[in-house]
Amino acid sequence: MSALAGNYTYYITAFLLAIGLYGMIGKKNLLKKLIGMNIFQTAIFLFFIHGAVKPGTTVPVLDSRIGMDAAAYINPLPHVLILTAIVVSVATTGVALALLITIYRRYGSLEETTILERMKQSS
Amino acid sequence: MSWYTAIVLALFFGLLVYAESDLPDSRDTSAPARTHIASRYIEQTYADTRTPNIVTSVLADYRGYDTLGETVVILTAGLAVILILPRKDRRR
Amino acid sequence: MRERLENPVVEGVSKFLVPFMQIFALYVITHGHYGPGGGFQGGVILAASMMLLRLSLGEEYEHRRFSPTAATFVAAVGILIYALAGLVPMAFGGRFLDYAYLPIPGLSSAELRYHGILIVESGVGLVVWGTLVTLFDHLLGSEA
Amino acid sequence: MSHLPVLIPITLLLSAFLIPLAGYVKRDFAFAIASVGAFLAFAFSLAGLLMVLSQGEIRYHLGGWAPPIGIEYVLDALSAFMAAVVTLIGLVVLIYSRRSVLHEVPLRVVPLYALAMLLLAGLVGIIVTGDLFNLFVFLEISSLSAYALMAIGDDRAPVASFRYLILGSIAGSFYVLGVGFLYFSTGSLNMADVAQRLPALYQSRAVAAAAIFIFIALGLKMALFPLHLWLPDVYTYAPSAVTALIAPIMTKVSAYVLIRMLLTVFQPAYLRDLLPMTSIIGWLAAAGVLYGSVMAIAQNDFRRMLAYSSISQIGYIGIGIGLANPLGLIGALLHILNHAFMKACLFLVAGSIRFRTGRWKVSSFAGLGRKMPWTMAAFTVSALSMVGIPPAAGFFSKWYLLLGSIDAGNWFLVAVILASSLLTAVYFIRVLEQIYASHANEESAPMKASDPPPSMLLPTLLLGAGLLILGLFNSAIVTHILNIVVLPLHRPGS
Repeated sequence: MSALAGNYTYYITAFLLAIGLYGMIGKKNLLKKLIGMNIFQTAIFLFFIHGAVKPGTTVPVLDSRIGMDAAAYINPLPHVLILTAIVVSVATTGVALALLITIYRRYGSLEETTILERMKQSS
Repeated sequence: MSWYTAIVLALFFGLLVYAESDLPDSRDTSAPARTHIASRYIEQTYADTRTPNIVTSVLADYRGYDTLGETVVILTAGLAVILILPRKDRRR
Repeated sequence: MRERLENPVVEGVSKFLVPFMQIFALYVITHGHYGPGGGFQGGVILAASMMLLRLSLGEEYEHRRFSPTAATFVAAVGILIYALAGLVPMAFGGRFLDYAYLPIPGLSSAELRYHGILIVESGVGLVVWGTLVTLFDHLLGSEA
Repeated sequence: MSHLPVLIPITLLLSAFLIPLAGYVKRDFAFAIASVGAFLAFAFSLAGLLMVLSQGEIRYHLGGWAPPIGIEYVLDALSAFMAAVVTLIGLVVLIYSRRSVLHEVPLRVVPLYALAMLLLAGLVGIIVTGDLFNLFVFLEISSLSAYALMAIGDDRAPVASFRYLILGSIAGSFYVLGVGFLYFSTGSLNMADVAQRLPALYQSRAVAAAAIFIFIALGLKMALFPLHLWLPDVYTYAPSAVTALIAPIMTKVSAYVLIRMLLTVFQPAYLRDLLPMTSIIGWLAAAGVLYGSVMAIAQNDFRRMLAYSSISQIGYIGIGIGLANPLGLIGALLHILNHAFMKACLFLVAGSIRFRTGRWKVSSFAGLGRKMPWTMAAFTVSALSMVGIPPAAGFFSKWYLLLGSIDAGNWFLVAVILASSLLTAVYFIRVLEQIYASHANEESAPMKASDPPPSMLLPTLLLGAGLLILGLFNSAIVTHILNIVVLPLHRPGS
């Protein structure tokens, strides 16, 4: 059990990643695929941040009372990487929403099956 | 849920759980991720940049090029939406 | 939602709220050195204040004050600030994005980097602000 | 202290930033800035290639911080070679695109050229970087611009582009996950630093998972067989100039990253000897080669046929990587160069036909040989090169792949390469026969068609001639550039 206590978050992350992946490849509705993508990316953020946390340490902002001892602060690097990953996730979601709007205007639906039918009719 | 998505998910979840047992435990402070460059960032930040917030100094100075790329990602998203959904009232 | 809301309460509150949001956004951008904050978070708050105005006071009125083309212009200027903060040190003997070679007189290399970070964060704030307002306008404003 | 490694992406980025600003003044400035930026980037990457060949690799510490603290740019023989290929094809297709874009998407020229420059900047940023996470950032820049550029084509383009976006973001997230596993195991993000720390961790399961995730991500981006589902629709429905820009280089850059992982990060000792990764790549690629050629034969839409032939040609590159021996990898790298030229030329021909006649059905191409003589001449050269007939360049990369398979004693791959060359011949001869031999039938009613204007014709001919020149000078390319690249692959014994 002690092994589990140390990194139970990894298993929660694995579970969230599986849900996100299911949303992306299992679901037929395009908007649900997009939601699955967001769940997947958020799970990756959790994975990185969990790797940075050390018990008994504080926020990575230098504090004169604590000084410069590396053991007193959380590892700052995953936080930097995640800031970039969040920005990438927002940008991808923005472009995906723009695509969904054009698709909905042309085909009147976001269900993949309906869209494929209307494509066949129009061709 | 079709069978092949089930297989893909099972493989994916299995690989994750299989691999995560080797990742450093969050309580062990000698993990490579913490001792290698992270400690140097914490110790050098104030001497190099006078910025108490280590995340900002790493973000904008040590790995400033990442943030430039990140800002370009946002700009790409903006231009992409302009390209995909043009506005009618554009005078030019 | 894009026409004027004709609702005095909503208009009054949003007109009252927006200046404080924008000042707080500037605080968040510049406070990035000492606590959680920086260009991205501040830029998002700035964009949110613009969106609040667009939603409450209607698009026609708002587009005269801050039009979509101006938003793209702000984003392009912001990223050029960032690129210049990278290119200027190259002209003064440093490498790309090496703030210690910025030509600001009278500052030690650590203080130069401190100000370099501030310049870069404000550039990022402009980009995020301009781009998110453009996203909002185009996602909502484009007709078929 | 030369700034070359950073100058290549920066000129592309700067021109991308200037285009929206200049676009307010006059829309035509967009194309002017884009072509100047692409030309400068190509000039810098050529200068970089020459400098690397004479003085060895250039390492550039961004922000003045030495790795692993800061981000490092590495211009060695492999990355300089790839940067030159990508910027050259980008420049040539950009010049071609002016009239073709005005024909298909006239109103949205400013955002289109800005995104084209960002796409090239993203690809070049991936090639030159020596940092694992920085590679992800530029991967996303190129992917986002590709999603948008491909979404403005026919009415089915947004659906195809959305599917590409979902699969592309799965690939990007898998790559970040892989980098995360690597970072938490080794503690560093710099490629060279990770490579030093990995041998001690070869037994660790996290490193094995990292390799698998990164391999799946790159397989998806590279459209390696079973992960290629997004490619045919996207290449078919996108505007012709956009497909001509993306098809020849985007999948190749992912193949480059796979080679970089094999040679620099995970080292062949791990991916080839410890894990069966390279042999899996080889088998999947062999299946892809056959699948692509067979599917291409069944297509009547010229663009969809070229899309499936792209999948099979990427399979050749995959075979070269899968063999993981010096000759095989030389074949793969040479095929990256040759196929970039071939595929660019073919899609330019497709765009010219569509520009002049608005047609893309192969059955309606009758009589084009007489009406568009120069364009069809370029098509013939590329077709010969795709099939692998000397002196066109395509023959030599297949030749090295054959040598590599024989060297590895893998006779099945030899059979696959020869069989697929025949299959490629089948679908190209069908098109050639339609263009030259057959008279006008009911579908290709009398149409006035002539060669496209010079700004479109010259790039096409340039690429066609380039295929012959590359064929003649392939030995020079191999000895001077590629032999240096494949040095780490030599087994300690051989």
